[in-house]
Amino acid sequence: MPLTPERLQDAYRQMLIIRKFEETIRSLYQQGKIRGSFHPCVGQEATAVGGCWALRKDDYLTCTYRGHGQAIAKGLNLQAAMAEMLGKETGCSKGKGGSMHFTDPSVGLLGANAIVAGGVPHAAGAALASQLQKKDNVAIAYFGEGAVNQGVFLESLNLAVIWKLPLILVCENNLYSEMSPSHETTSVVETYKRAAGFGFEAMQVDGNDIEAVYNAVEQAAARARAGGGPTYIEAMTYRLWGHMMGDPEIYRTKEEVAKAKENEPIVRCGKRLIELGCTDADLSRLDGEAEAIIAAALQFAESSSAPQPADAFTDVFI
Amino acid sequence: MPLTPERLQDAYRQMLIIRKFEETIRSLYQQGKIRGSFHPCVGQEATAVGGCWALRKDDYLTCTYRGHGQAIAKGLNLQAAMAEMLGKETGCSKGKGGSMHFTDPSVGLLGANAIVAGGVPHAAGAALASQLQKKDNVAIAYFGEGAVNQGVFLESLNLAVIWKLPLILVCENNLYSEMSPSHETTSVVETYKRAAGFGFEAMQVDGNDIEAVYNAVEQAAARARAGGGPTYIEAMTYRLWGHMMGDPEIYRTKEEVAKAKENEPIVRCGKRLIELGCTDADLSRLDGEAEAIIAAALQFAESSSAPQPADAFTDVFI
Amino acid sequence: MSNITYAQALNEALREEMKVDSRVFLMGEDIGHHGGIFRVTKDLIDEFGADRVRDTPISESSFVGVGIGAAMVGLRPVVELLFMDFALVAADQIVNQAAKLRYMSGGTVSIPMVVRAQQGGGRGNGAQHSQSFETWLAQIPGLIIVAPSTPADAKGLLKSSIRAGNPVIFIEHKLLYNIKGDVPEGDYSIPIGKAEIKRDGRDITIVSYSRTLLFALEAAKTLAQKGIEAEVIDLRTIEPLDMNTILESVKGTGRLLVVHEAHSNCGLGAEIIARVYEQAPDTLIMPPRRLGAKHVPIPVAESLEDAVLPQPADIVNAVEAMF
Amino acid sequence: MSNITYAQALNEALREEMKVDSRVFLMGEDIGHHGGIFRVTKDLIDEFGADRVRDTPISESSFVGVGIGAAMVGLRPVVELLFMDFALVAADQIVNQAAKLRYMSGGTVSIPMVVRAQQGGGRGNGAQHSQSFETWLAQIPGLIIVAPSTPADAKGLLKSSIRAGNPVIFIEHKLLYNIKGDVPEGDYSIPIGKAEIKRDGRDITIVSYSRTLLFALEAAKTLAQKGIEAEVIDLRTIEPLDMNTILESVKGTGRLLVVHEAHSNCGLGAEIIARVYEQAPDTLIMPPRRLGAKHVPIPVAESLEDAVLPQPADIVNAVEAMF
Ligand SMILES: Cc1ncc(C[n+]2csc(CCOP(=O)(O)OP(=O)(O)O)c2C)c(N)n1
Ligand SMILES: Cc1ncc(C[n+]2csc(CCOP(=O)(O)OP(=O)(O)O)c2C)c(N)n1
Ligand SMILES: [Mg+2]
Ligand SMILES: [Mg+2]
Repeated sequence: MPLTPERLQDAYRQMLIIRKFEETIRSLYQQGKIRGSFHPCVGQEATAVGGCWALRKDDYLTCTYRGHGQAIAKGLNLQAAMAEMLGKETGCSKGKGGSMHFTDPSVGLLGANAIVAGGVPHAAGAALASQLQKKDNVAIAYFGEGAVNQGVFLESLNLAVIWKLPLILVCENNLYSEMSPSHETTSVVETYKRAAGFGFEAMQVDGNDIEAVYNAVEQAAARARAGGGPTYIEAMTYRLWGHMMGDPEIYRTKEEVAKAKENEPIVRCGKRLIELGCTDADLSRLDGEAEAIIAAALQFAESSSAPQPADAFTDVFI
Repeated sequence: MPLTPERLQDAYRQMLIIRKFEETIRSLYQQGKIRGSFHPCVGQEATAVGGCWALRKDDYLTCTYRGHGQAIAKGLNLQAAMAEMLGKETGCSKGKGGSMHFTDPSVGLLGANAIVAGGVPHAAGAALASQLQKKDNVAIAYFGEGAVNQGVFLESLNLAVIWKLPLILVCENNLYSEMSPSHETTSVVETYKRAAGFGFEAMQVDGNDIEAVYNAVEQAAARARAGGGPTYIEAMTYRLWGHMMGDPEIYRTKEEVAKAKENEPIVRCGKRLIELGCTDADLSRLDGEAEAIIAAALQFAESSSAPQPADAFTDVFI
Repeated sequence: MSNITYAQALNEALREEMKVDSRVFLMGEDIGHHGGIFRVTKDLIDEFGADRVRDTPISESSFVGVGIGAAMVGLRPVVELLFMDFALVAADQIVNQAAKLRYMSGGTVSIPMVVRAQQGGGRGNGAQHSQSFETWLAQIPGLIIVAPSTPADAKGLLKSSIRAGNPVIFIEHKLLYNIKGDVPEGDYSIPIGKAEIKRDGRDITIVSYSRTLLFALEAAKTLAQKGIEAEVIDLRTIEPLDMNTILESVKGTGRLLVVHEAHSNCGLGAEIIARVYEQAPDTLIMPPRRLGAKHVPIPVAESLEDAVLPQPADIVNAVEAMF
Repeated sequence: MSNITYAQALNEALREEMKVDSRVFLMGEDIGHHGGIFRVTKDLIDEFGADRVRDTPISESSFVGVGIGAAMVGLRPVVELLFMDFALVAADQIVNQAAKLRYMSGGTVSIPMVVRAQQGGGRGNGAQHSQSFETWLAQIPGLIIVAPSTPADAKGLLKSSIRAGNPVIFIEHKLLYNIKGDVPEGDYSIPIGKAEIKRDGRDITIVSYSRTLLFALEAAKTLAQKGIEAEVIDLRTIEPLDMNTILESVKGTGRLLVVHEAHSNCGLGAEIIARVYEQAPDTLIMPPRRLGAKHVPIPVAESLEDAVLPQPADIVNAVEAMF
């Protein structure tokens, strides 16, 4: 069932929340308040919200260092997410995991991963568990197009097909892997074709069209729940910012980025909502709501305490 | 240029030598004279001889624990090979490598490997070196159909294509990987199709037909030398013995093995030679020559000494 | 009690745990109808089906990762690596993932997974099939590592490992599978983290585990004939280390030799020696010693392999040199 | 002499070696036009072209293996892993292949390959991007391991590593890249296997390397103000270990502290302590100590990471406790 106009408004706000989350992190990073690296997902909000909103809360998700949007769309508490970025004890991982390891099993988020493709087999494992226990939960794994050249990813393609796992693989193809154009390092640039070569049900969708992503994942999930096995969805998108903070972006032109902005998911969704009868005032209201939510999360995070040194020694084993 | 009738006779004898080598090892193994595991290539002699004879001595080869035949066909000294099996100081690796690690760079043999797919990137590396140095050597890597699910193998498919390496990949598809039928663990049973999905020039050949293998590899080599890039050849074959000594072979019937014997490469090559005008006496003569060569190798190996304990501590670094 | 092999004891542990806990399932190469190259999973497929005794492709990295995912959502996978050496193709999933996910999540997920593998030399399997990896893995926080030397310990520790709720690397030895011993029938467990004194002695403490534990016991017999009574401690668990049992023993003997098949360099021998000096520097009456594989890959020929791996006679010699 | 950063020194070494030896080529992720995330390969592509400064897909296992194959037939690849942590996805190629192929071939092949990677914590990069792997790798016979702490050592050791003819793991540290130092211009090399005394002292020997070497020097200053003169040895090479320099120093000081960022357990500290007792048991006037990361994964928050990784103040405290 496609997103209703009302749900689409919510989804628009959700994308705005994600965008503003990343903007806030950038500014905190520039203030020197964030440790480590930060890999923004700005421009890729539609794959996150479209995909995660097509699933249930008790479905499973794994994602990457660029997965803030997916984690939030799946239901990760925003305050805990913001606090984690600032390394606070109230963070979703108590300051231990940071930007690249958002995790919250209570919303099905089994973990973001800092190893390219590292989380893909975990989603497959969750899918296997569901199948073994005759449950109908599905698992979704997000990864970039650069990940399709990593061994564990390719091994997992084979496993998912032979075991008919209720697994949805979403490749966010943003054209670049770090500072390199991916077509220079990937033999078959349409990654969905490679997956098809493993026997996957595989397709390409416009990843900046939230409804297209939503529909594709919803259908894949229905198929998976019915025992029809895995689906591979290559969502064509674009990251509007650099690979990480500090990326000089020598590998692309300003014009290319400017052009991509015309097609970016939030602007597009806004236009679509207007088509569906929303007013500019409606959109502003949604923007304001998102703004307030982020402001509250920031306030929470900034007023939280840093973890105690002794906390470093807990949470290794149960 | 296809094999001439004369060369085919030589190739027939070469296959017999390999067969008798393995038969001798089996008997030595049963006498308790061989340590470790032994993975016979009986039934797969045509892929070995057909492939390696289509190449030059200065082309490169990597193979697996089941690669005695390929090593011998590429030119590995038989006496050194036999001595290595018996762990003698005159062995090709001075008793350090044993059955699974035959190596002799003087004939292009960069090494057999005991890790499934472990040697595939080495062949790719040798091919890259050839390309970088503007030489026209090619590299060939042999592996089983079970290897197509190992990460490093799949990664190497991509690399070979994007770098257009002068590389020939020969999959000896003998239907089983250890004690499991490979179709149960591989999503696309025709492995050449998976390779094609990576952009490989890929084909299937009758691996028990030595001329078919020879022609396929010769053409692939010509293409590679001309800068045309890599080729994937899936050679359909059958291992007539178990995975290794001691394999109870519960995964297949005696009938299946008996039927496969009708199609085995040495018998077939013999028939072909008769068609081409050889007599039974010619074949017996070739058999006798092979027998004598193996007997001499055995004699050499048995009369060689075991390595000295102190030899254990050499050959780590140059 | 029944007198069964180490392999059979492991098989019993798996069978019993699978019976009482439907969350337990197995993955590995040829573990189904073939019952595993070393017969540890023999016949289990008949009782529990191919879903729970699951043959895998040769994709160690992926299927260890699948185990992790299944564990995170509540199952209890027992994943078999055919040879410990193949942990290297799955190293990222073991070290970067299984060992760290709980910590990185602030304790919100856990990984109740056992990775079983046999390791070690002595059979001429060559450098890629004869390694011992416990000291590498002991460096990784987040892994529990056990390495039983007897059938009874093997069964009891495998049960504890499956129930541990944490990632456990369960180390078997290819040359222990056919060793027989008395094993309690039915359910019992051996606690993780508890060493056992396998032989009492007053003159020297020999610490070992896995196959070299048997060498140590053999050496102790020889030494007894020469008037040296060795106390032999079987660590059983490598991580966490039971230093109490070691220190208690060393307090009595004043001498310490650690023996393992893993390479000496940065090995458990060095670790135990360093800890003794940290925790009880005054107990030793002479410098401690350790004995491990020499610093070369494991060769195939018998004369070479014996020179590289510690042998019972080497233990005797090392001990005698301390008196 | 020019005063340049550690990263620039490495860049010079690569440039100079590539100029004089056409067999040298580079592989890694984003090392081409981007010049490497840490700028070590900056501008090299302009001078040597994309063939010899080769961007790779995210396929560490395969491209390390490609390096091995190219090395076996006579080239001299220098392979970059973006983070040492990614050695785990290439572990089979490093440990089962690069380290063993020469030995298993009876010396008929050799692998003149360098694998470069930066490692370590201190930047909040989290558990999968902050590890130190030298002690794991030191357990593997067949690998040479170097870990320079200064720009001059970095340049000289990288040159020696490329020329070594053997597989070398060349360990950099993410927080050393911007450190400046005087570096000889043009060709020179620092021998593999030679430690250097970076500070003379008579009271205690502190052995370290890589980033914690700088911490040791900092601590030595503080200690000097308290009347303790520490001799600080920079190992520079981890394997083979230069025990002579250590023993010589300990003979003079009678006290030993080993400091490293890698986890303590089965670490180099333990190894050096064990060797001192093996090779010169009477030199120590009190039990030696080692200081490494505590046994938990590396956390992100500063308060946590500082508690886990050894800090200069921890060195001061550890030394003071020995007096
Ligand atoms: C195994 C491994 N190799 C390399 C890296 C370094 N790295 C981090 S992100 C990245 C690029 C990934 O590109 P892609 O998969 O397209 O995802 P994107 O960043 O574009 O979302 C690389 C190489 C890593 N994290 N893990
Ligand atoms: C990485 C790795 N995993 C598992 C093994 C154990 N193993 C040895 S041979 C083999 C089967 C390989 O099958 P296939 O590739 O079809 O080759 P074949 O033996 O049939 O020639 C397996 C699983 C190994 N050597 N390396
Ligand atoms: Mg990308
Ligand atoms: Mg096969």
